[in-house]
Amino acid sequence: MEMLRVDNLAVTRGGLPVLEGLSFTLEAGHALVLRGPNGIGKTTLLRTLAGLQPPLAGTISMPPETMAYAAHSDGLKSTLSVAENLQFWASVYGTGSIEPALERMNLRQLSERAAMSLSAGQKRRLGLARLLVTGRPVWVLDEPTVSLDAASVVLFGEAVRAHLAAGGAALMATHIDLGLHEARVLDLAPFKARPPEEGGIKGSFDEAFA
Amino acid sequence: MIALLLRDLRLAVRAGGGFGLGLAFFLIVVTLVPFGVGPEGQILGRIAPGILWLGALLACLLSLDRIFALDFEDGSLDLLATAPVPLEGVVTIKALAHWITTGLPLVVAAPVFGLLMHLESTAYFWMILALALGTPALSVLGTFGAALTVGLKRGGLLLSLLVLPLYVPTLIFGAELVRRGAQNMDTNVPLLMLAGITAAVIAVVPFASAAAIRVNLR
Amino acid sequence: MMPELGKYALTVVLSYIGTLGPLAVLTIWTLWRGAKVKAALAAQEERMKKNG
Amino acid sequence: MSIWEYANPVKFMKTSSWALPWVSVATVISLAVGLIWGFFFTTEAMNFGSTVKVLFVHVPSAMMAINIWVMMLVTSLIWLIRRHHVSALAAKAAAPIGAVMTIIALVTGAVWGQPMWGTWWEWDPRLTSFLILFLFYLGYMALWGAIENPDTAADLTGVLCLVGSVFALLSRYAVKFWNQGLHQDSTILKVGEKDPLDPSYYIPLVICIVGFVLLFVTLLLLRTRTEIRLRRLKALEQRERMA
Repeated sequence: MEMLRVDNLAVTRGGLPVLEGLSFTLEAGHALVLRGPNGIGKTTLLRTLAGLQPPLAGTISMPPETMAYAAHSDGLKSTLSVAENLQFWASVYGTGSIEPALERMNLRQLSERAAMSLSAGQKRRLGLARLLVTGRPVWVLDEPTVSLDAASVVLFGEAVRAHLAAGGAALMATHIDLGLHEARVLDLAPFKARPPEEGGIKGSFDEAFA
Repeated sequence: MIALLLRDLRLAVRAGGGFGLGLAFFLIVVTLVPFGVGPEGQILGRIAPGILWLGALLACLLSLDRIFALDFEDGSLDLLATAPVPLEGVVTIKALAHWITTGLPLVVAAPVFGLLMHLESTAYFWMILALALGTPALSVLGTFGAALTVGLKRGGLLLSLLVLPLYVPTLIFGAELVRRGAQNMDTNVPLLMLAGITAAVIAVVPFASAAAIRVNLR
Repeated sequence: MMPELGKYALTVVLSYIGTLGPLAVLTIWTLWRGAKVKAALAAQEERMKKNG
Repeated sequence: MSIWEYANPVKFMKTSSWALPWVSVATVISLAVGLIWGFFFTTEAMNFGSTVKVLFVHVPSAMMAINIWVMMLVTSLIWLIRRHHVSALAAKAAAPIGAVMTIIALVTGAVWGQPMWGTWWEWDPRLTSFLILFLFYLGYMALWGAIENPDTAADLTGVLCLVGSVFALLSRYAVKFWNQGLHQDSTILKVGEKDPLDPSYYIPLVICIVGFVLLFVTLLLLRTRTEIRLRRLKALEQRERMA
C-alpha cells in the first residue's frame, strides 16, 4: 500500500531553491533513508513534507492524518515527567492510553521521572514513544540518531523495525549510518537545484526579477 | 486543547512562581511609585488608577517573550503546528494560559494594591471590573507580538515596541472607566468600548497570531 | 528681501528649518544609500560573472 | 496590459528610471514655488499673525504622515494577497519617509503651538495621535530590520501593518474621547463652509501639498529601486554561498 507519493518536488530555503525534480514513493512496511551532505536540504525537505512550509513546485500526496513529524529536538518539556509528556501528546492526537507506548519503549520504570533527569538515550526513547502515541503510520524523522551511543542506535533500529512490521512506514534523513540495512537509501545529491542560468527552477524572487 | 492549557499552567507553576512573578513585579511598581512622587495620599489616590493600569501593562509585558520562545526552542512549536489541532486554537489557549498566570492574579490582587495606593473607595469596584475586562485583551495582543518575534534572538525590546502601541486604546478606556466610575460620572462609553475591544481582539487577533507563527516556522 | 514676520519671526523660520532640515537629511540618506547598494550589486554581479 | 505588470521588478526598474527625472523636476518646481510663495508672499492672518505661514509646511506633512501609512497598508495587502515582491518592498521603502513626515508634523506643530497655545507640547488628541502613529512607524521599521529572511520579514510586517492600522484608528478615537483638545479641526476641507480658508492661502497650500506628494513619490521610487537592488544582491550572495 502506498503511504506517500512525491512528484517532481522542488523546495526552497530562504527563498532560494535547494532541491528540484525530486520524486519518490513510500509503501507501508518500508523505510526510506534520505542521505546527502550537510546543507543539501534534508531538513527543508522534511519540513515541506510535514506541511510546515509550502513546496515551490510539484505535489505531495498522502492520505490525511497519517504523518507524524519529529524534528532534531524532541519537544520534551524538561520539568514534566515522562508520563505527563506522553499524556499531553496522546490527548493532542486524541489517542487513548500511553501504557502500550511506555511498555514498548521500556520506559515504565521511568514514567514518574522528570524529563530533564533522563539520559540522551532515554530521551530519544521518549521521543519514539511520542511517535507511538500519535498513532500515525508514517513517521518522518529528522536526524533521529544524532547524539546517541551505539547501543541506543540499535534500540532505535529495533523500534523502527517493529513499527514497519506493524504496517507503518518511515522516512528518515541522516548523514550517518542508522544501522537499518533493509531500508532503501535515496541520495539527494543528484536533486540539488541548479542555478537558473543552467535551466534550474527559479525561486520566487528570481522569477520576478527575470 | 484543554490538555494544552493544563500543560502550560503546569509548566508555569513548575518553572517557579508562575503566578507569583507578575504579582511581585506589580508590588514593586506600587512600592516604588510613592518614592518617586512623594507620600501624600491625595496625589497617590488621584494617580492610583493610572499606576495600577501601567503596572498591569508592564507585568503582562514581562512574561510575553516566553509565551512561544520556549516551545520554539525545544521544537514543541513545530510539533504543535503539525499536530491535528488548529494553530489559531493553540494561540488562543496560550493567551488564556498567559492571562490566568498574570492577568487573573492582578485582578484578584488589585484591591490590596489599591489600598497601598490610597485608591478612592468608590473606585474599587470599577478598578476590578476594568482590569477584568481589559487584561484579556493585553494577553491576546501580547501573544500576537510574541508570535511576530518568535524566531528572533533578542526579541524582547522589539516585542515591547510592537505591543505597547497596541495597548493604547485598552489603557485609555480602562483608566477612563475607573476615573469616571469613581466620580459617579457616566461610564457607558468606556465600559462598552473596553469590553468591545477585548471581545473583538479575542475574536480576530488569534488569526493574525497564527498566521505569524506559520510564517515564522516556514 | 526678508518678509516682515513681526514678533513671530522665530516661529516661522524655525518651522521652515524644521521641515526642510529633516527632508534634506532624508533625501541625502536615500541618495547615498541608493548609490552604495547600486555599486555593491554591480560589484557582486561582476564577480559572479568572472567566477562562473 | 494589466496594472500588475508594473509589479514585475524588471518592468518596475525600467519604468521608474524613465519616470524619475520628470518626477524629481516636478517636485523641485512645485516645492520651490509653493514654499517660496508661502514664506515670502502671503499676508498675515487676522488671528494667527505671520505664524499662518507655518500652515504651508505643517498641513502637507501631517497629511502625508497619514497617507503614507494608508499607502503602506494598501501595498502590504497587495503583497499578502498577490505576492508581488515590489509591493512589499515599496511598503518597506515608504516607512522611513512616513516617519520623517510625522516628525516634521510634530515639530512644526510644537513650534506653532508655542506662540498660539503658550506651550510646546500639549496632550491634545491630534498631537497625541501623531505621537502614537510615530510609534507604529518605529515598530514597523524595527520589525523589518530585525528579521533576516526577506520574505518572512515582508509577511510579518504586512500582518503588523494590518493590525496596526486598526489600532491606530482605534487609538485616534480613544484619544479623542480621552481629551477634547485645543487643536482646531482640519481647515483644508472646509471650502464652502462658513469659515473657509482665505483663497490667498489656499492656492500656495495646494501647491505645497502637491509638492509634498511629488517629493514622496520621488523618494519612494528611489528607495524602492534601492530595496529591489538590495534584495537581488542578497539573493546573489546566498546563491554564491550555496554553490
